[in-house]
Amino acid sequence: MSTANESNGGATGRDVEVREMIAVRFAGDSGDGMQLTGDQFTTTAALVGNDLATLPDFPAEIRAPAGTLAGVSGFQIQFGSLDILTPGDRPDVLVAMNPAALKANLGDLVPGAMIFVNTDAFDKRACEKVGFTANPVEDGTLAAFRVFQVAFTTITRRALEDSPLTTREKDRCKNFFALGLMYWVFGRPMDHTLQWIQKKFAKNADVVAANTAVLKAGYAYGETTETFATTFQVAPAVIKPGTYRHVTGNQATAFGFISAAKLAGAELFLGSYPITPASDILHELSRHKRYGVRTFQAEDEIAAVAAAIGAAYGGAIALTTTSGPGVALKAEAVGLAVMTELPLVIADIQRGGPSTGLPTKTEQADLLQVMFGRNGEAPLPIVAPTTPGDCFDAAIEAVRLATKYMTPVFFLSDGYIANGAEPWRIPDVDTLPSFEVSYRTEVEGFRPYERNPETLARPWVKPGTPGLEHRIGGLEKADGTGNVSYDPKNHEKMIHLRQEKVDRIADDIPDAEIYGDDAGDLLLIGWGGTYGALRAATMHLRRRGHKVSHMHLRHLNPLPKNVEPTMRRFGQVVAAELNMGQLRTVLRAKFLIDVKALNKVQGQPFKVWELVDRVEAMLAAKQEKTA
Amino acid sequence: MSTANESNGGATGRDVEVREMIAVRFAGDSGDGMQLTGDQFTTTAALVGNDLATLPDFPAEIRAPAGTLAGVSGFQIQFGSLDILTPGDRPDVLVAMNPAALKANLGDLVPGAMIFVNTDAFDKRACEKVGFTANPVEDGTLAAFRVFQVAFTTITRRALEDSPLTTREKDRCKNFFALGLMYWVFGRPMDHTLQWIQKKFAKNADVVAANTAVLKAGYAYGETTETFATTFQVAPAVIKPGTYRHVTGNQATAFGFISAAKLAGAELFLGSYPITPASDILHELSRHKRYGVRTFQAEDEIAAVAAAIGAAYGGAIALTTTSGPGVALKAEAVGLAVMTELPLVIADIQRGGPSTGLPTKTEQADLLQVMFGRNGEAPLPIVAPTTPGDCFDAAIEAVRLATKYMTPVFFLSDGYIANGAEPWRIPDVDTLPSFEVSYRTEVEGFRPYERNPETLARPWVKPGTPGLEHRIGGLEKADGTGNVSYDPKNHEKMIHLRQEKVDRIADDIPDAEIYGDDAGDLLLIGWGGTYGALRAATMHLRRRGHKVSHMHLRHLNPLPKNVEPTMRRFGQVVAAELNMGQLRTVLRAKFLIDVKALNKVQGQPFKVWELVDRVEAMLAAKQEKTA
Amino acid sequence: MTATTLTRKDFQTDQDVRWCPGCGDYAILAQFQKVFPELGIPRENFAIISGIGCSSRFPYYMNTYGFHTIHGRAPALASGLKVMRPELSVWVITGDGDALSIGGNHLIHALRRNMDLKIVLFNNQIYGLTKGQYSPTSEVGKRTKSTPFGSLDEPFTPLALALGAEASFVARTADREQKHLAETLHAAAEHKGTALVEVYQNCNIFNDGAFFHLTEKDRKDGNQLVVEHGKPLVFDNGTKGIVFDGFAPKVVDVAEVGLDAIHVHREDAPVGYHLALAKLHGPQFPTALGVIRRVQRPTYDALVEAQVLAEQAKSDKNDIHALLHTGHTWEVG
Amino acid sequence: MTATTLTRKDFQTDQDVRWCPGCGDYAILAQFQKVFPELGIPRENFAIISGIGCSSRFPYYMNTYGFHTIHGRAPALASGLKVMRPELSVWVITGDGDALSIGGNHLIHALRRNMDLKIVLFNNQIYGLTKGQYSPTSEVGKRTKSTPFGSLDEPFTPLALALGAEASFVARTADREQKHLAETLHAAAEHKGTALVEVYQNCNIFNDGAFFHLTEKDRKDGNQLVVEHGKPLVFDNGTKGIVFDGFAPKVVDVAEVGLDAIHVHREDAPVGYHLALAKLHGPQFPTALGVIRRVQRPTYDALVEAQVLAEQAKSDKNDIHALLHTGHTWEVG
Ligand SMILES: Cc1ncc(C[n+]2csc(CCOP(=O)(O)OP(=O)(O)O)c2C)c(N)n1
Ligand SMILES: Cc1ncc(C[n+]2csc(CCOP(=O)(O)OP(=O)(O)O)c2C)c(N)n1
Ligand code: SF4
Ligand code: SF4
Ligand SMILES: [Mg+2]
Ligand SMILES: [Mg+2]
Repeated sequence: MSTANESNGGATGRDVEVREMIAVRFAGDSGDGMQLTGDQFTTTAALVGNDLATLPDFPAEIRAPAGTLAGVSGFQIQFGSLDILTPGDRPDVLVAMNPAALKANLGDLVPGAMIFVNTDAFDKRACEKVGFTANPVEDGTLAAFRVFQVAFTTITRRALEDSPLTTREKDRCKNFFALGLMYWVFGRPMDHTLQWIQKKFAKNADVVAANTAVLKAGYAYGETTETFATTFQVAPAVIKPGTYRHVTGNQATAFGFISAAKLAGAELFLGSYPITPASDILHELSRHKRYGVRTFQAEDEIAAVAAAIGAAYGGAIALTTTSGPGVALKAEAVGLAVMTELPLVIADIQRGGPSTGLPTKTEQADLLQVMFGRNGEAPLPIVAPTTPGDCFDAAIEAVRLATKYMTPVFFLSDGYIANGAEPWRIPDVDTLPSFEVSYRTEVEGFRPYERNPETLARPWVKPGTPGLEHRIGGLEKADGTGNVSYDPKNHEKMIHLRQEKVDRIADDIPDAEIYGDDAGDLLLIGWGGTYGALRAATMHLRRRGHKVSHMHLRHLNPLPKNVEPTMRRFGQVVAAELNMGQLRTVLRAKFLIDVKALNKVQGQPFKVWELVDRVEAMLAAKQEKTA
Repeated sequence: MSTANESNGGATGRDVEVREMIAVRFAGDSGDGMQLTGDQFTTTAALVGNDLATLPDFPAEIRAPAGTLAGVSGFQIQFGSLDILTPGDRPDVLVAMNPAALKANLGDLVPGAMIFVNTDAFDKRACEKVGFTANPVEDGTLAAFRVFQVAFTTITRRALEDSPLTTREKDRCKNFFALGLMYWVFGRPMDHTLQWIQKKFAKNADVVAANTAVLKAGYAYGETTETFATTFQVAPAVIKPGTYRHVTGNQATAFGFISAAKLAGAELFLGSYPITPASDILHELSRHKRYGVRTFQAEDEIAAVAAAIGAAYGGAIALTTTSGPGVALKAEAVGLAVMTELPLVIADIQRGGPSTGLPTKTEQADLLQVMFGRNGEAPLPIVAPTTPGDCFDAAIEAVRLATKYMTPVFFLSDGYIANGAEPWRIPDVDTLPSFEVSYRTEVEGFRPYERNPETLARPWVKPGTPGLEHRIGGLEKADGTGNVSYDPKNHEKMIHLRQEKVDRIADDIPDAEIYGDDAGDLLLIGWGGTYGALRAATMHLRRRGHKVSHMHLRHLNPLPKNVEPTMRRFGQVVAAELNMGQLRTVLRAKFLIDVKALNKVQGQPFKVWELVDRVEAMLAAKQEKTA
Repeated sequence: MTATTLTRKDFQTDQDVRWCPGCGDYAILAQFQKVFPELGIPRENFAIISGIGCSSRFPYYMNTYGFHTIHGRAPALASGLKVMRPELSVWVITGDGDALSIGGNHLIHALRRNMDLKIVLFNNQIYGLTKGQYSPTSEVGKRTKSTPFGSLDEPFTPLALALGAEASFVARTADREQKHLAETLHAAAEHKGTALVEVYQNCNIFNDGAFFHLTEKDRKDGNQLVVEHGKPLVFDNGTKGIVFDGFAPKVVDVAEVGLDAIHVHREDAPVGYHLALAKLHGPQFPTALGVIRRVQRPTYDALVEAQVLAEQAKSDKNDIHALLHTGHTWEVG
Repeated sequence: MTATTLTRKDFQTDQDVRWCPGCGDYAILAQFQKVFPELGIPRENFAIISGIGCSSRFPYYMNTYGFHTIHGRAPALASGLKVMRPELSVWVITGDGDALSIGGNHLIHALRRNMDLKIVLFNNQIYGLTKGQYSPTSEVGKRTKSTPFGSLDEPFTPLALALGAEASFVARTADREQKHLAETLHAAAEHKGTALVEVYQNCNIFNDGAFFHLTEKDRKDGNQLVVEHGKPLVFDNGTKGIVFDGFAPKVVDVAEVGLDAIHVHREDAPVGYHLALAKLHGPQFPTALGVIRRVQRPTYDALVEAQVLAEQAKSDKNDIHALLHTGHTWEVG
């Protein structure tokens, strides 16, 4: 979102707009290489020193037919000299490789946005295929925008006249033309991409030459034609020094669990069954056998969690990854982990529901499922990462809690942060929390359900330990001995002990992060992957003079201790969620505070400005009432 | 519980106590025939015109070793001249066939209770086996009780001296001796049991003769010996005229679903996998093929619910029955029923959890599971029967809602009412609600997700209907057409439509029943199978002058419309539940009313007097505070 | 719509087909749309039930009753439908992951029960929809996203599993063998009982060419053994044949041993033979296509129907009054 | 506790055994307590994993590590344990409902993968714990609480299902054949890979006498075919034998045809033979007891271990720093 425009006549006589932040979207057919183009653009932005956030947007189909709306693949990046918290609500710049890409994205653009269209793709048939009655570039459809018509394909072919590649192969290079052009528009260096081309296509010199030529042609086209009225200048951000890399949420999650196992001094086991949008964690972890990671692609989600429980029983750091439908299937086994008090992390990468729902879209509607979706009273901790990079820390936190308290823990991520990427400052390994686990080996006085007086954790015993042979299972356990017990009072005692064990974790987790003053007119409460949007919206609301603060929850059960007192210091409390008000239900039940709902259930993340608008409306309504 | 004692010297010079109600427990080894004895005693009480309630108490094991605590099988009945709401907190009379039975039940008796012990079974070994260091009948252990020592076995053998049966077979008759004795103690006729013996053992005249002789011997023993100081007189109750029978909750549930299907004009399908305490519904329904019932014992709970969904899709009244662990497994498929908006009833007969927990014990800890335990926003109605007999009506209500609103519905019973029995006034079939279902056949204007403007139900179409061929599934549906839709706004609209459909049911259900005044100091809210205990406790509290009322919920989602206004008219609101406060959570979140918890999680039902005590303590605490 | 007038067009829907261009699923769809009108069944009496996977989108493209259910559960859901509605022709469409990974249990139980379902398993030896993990039919050592160092587990031979699970009908065919595919679908449709048809299906995105040795002109002759009831097991244009030495199969030259020495296929032979046949595979052996086993035994749905009818003959099936009054009752007042 | 000094007593626990008096489970427990000390494995290295059912209470009575899990999931849970802890001797105890009804899928996948688990299936052809419903191994027509008019579905032959699922070891024995049971447990313990042992077990409460024709003195000779590797298939005190006519078994008089004509059992024969053997049943045929199939193939857990070790040899397995820095990085400030 442009927050400050400054137009200078540049050296070439064209305007240079200086922007604090700007959002660009690349869109084309699935086969057009938009994800790759976006990745390159992103890396260069990072190298230039911008802060940024990105969001890929895949079609639901594996390969939708070319030129259809269903087949459009997009990649959005917001970058700037400020703290960038989201990939941007509405692109300022769109690169549209074909009419489908234009059509699919038009509604999202800011008024006055720049659109670069590949005119070669806008023939009559292609336009009609997506429901344009005439060529939208010519019929006034785009009147509200600054449209630049460039014959991507023609120029690409021309640049490759001497290349031995086939025409089809040549045409595949045209995304590099678009990238080159964008590099020029934003005044970015091409070095990184040039090197990358060299390396990536090392086996095929012709392809290296072609992509290189086309990238440069794109840049040159910008520089030499008179078409473009404006270029942009986006200064570097002030970024904390360190070594950076890109991570998607799922990748950071995988790194987090590997690291957690190392920190615990144990081996990581993953039992998983593929499901969108969680599969990439399985894929990433499968690659890291060298760190002792054992991944087990099970026959289904139940087997996956059961195997993980078996691994935990064996002394491993045990993980199972899935999405909402898989969580439903795992519910019974999670109850077993509660009863047997074994450490286990269940990662739920939420997607749109109910049922199969919107499998490629994001949502936050599994909170109550993970909180309550088991038979009997079966409480357990829930940790929800807030950003792609935070997935790393949240994964470690989940393992820390699971092993310290001997309990299954839910790691509640979502499709938005799982697939979203951000530059991530790689932590110094020595600064990571240390929580080496210890297994009971002492025979003297051993009782399987004896509890640590502080944490209430029972001992973790590895089968294979001499003298500690014992039996556990899903039937109610006698306090201390762990023998099967049908005693009524014992049952009640154990129910309370299991609850208290979880409750005590409140003493062992940080306060919820609050942005803004710690009292005011309106407190916006969020959790998990909406962090960036809520934070950015609060920033804008505060700039606009509202006494609004933002409290974001990473721990959803138990709740941090400052949650209640903080809520009580605000005139209004609003829970903003991508569901029908699930955290709201929890907060109201717990604290009897009239938490208001700010919900969205569209399979889409919050947009910053829709939040700003809706919060302002709530502020105004309240004022009216009290006036 | 004795509420009025009146001692008269009777004809025989012994006291006759007149009681409004009295609780008797028969206890012995699993093989001692205690359930049969209890059943006979119960039927006779009913025939005499008493109101009554019963509770069998099986061991968890199929056949635990004889003489052990684990092997004790019990049957409790409370009967009287008043409205009998529970089987009684604490027996006034215990029949103990062996030391294990005595040991297991001693703690439950009211002080001064009468105990009839089979002295033949109290040899040293048997006493020591269950941890008595000496014979408890002799060593003062039973000082607080009125103990009657009777040599059941010896007398039984003696009565059968001329019988050709083996000694082992003779000994098996001794429960009839106990029964005959109890018939004398309570002045009951033996006719019914005598007829029953004739019929039951028709194939074996020796057994008929033996059981008859022993029953009569028991009665004669009472009449002719001088041992017993007191007999009881329990007058008939004022009972609504009609034809009565016994039903257990599970049996009434089965009858209810068969009747509901007939009322709907469709066939009943049950997909089920055996699990305690739900299996008896499967057993009962399996017997009724003559009513067109098709039962399918599936390979697991998931297959069971999936098959039921398939049956619903085919136009059947579809049911699946299970307990908590099975509900967990069914969660994903229930979400499919929500998305495809097919009528389906999922019956959850709750038991003690979490995990395998206490499989033979009762609990109410699945409420939040059935409410929230699915991925995504997947609301559905919940109906909870309140007594064994009410299972019949609640089953019909569940089917009515499922078919009228085209939605899955949870039927949330529990082990206590499922196994409990009561005399049940058989309804006149013509008075049952009529809700014949209609299937769409009209081709003109058909759209699979067109909604009835009043109920928001979509049409129910049977495959096989010409011209209405269409596709449904678990992906989000486009409003109206039901085609797959990834459109964000459509998704939000459908999420709201599904929610509203459930919400509107509030207009179609009766107000929650309130016992007592509709305003006062304390409102006791309960749901499901705690009805009897809460009602009885409230009766006592009111008799003791407290301004307490009882509101009982049969519909848990949506809530009846009078729930909120009623709550607001009381000084304190208390949710009494056999869990950690699940309805309480729902009520607090919905209404922001400070609902207090009165919980018990012991795998046991509430006792009336513990409720009275705890409520009185809450009343006192409140008074102290306000004083 | 009477069955006799139906054409291919009657089974096409208005939904865009959303498989990858080149996917083998298209060819299978085409044969269904050809075969269904030939079956003499009114269009409205078909119900196609699928699970989740690329293959399971199938019902959207067939203009009959269709239900795209959840992952792995189609055979169970179809069982409930068939038990209530035995007059319908119920088809299950599933993939190798859907049927054999998450859904393995429902599949084997449907087979054991002999539910009258036609189960068509699109076996592409990969998880397509979730973008390329190995499946329970992937060959050992397969490198996929979830097995970057090669998979470790022995795959199922789906038909062998089915035979172990008491299947009454198992057959195999391939997407590109259009005529054979159509014939096999016909045979399945005509079978009373659970018919399992495995269709080798090319996933050109994640497992391209997995079956080309069986389906491509230049390679298939030596690798494809088309079996027919009562005919000898010959292949490679009749030049080679299969004989059994005890229970062990051997490839022989027909010219050498004579056609009479070649083992004759029987669909109703002992199941040990069918297992041996189902498990033949390269490089040593050809792969068998065709109906491998077909035997008659009662179907579960028909048995249920018979039990219900027998019971209903005894009394009024709508008499709730009688139901509620069974057993001991007593009058009050 | 070193393995060599172990005795039966070392494997007994202080828990009351809670099976019905007379239940076949007692006899099986006794043989386990006899065999385990003989295996040369330290007591602490046993882990016994069970599901839910009467049979699944087994771990409580064995003084080793034990886990009474949830219904049907024991093979899956045991797989995770074994993959992480290959040095343990992991046993799965399960029932016909637990293993074949709700747990069927996990069972066949464990077999396919050849996880190094010993799976002992107590087959009493009934659901014991839930008080007597029919199970997937109950014979057709069985009247139980859930099938008052007789069950309708063809049962599984558990070993046949296992063979269709690529089992490397399948065996059958019976509760009352104490010596044979002990030998079979030994054989299973020694097998590297998934060993499935079916134990016919009498449920004297809900299905009494189901196997008496195989276990009672006066009846067993004619009905019990004890197979041994390399030995001919003879029974009834050596008077009768089995031969195969093609794939079809036949009972013959040994005196008539001569011992040499009798089929010789091979544990490593083609699986079609093992299937035929597993499926023999009365009244026409005897029932085979013993190790029916035993072949060697790599176990899943060993293959995983090898992959991990191979990868770990390439770099420092604890170097998180390197992990986090793989791929493109850049410096700021
Ligand atoms: C409960 C559940 N688990 C996992 C998934 C994700 N999922 C969808 S399809 C599929 C496998 C698809 O493979 P296959 O059945 O072979 O079908 P194909 O796509 O290859 O046709 C998986 C794992 C899901 N939708 N639901
Ligand atoms: C999820 C779940 N479903 C159902 C049950 C109930 N249940 C417990 S054991 C059992 C079957 C027992 O049969 P089997 O496995 O043959 O064991 P047996 O008791 O005969 O030894 C069933 C249905 C359960 N405990 N959990
Ligand atoms: S991914 Fe494979 S199976 Fe799926 S549609 Fe594409 S080509 Fe077909
Ligand atoms: S019910 Fe049967 S299997 Fe279970 S313990 Fe009793 S006899 Fe054994
Ligand atoms: Mg596949
Ligand atoms: Mg069994």
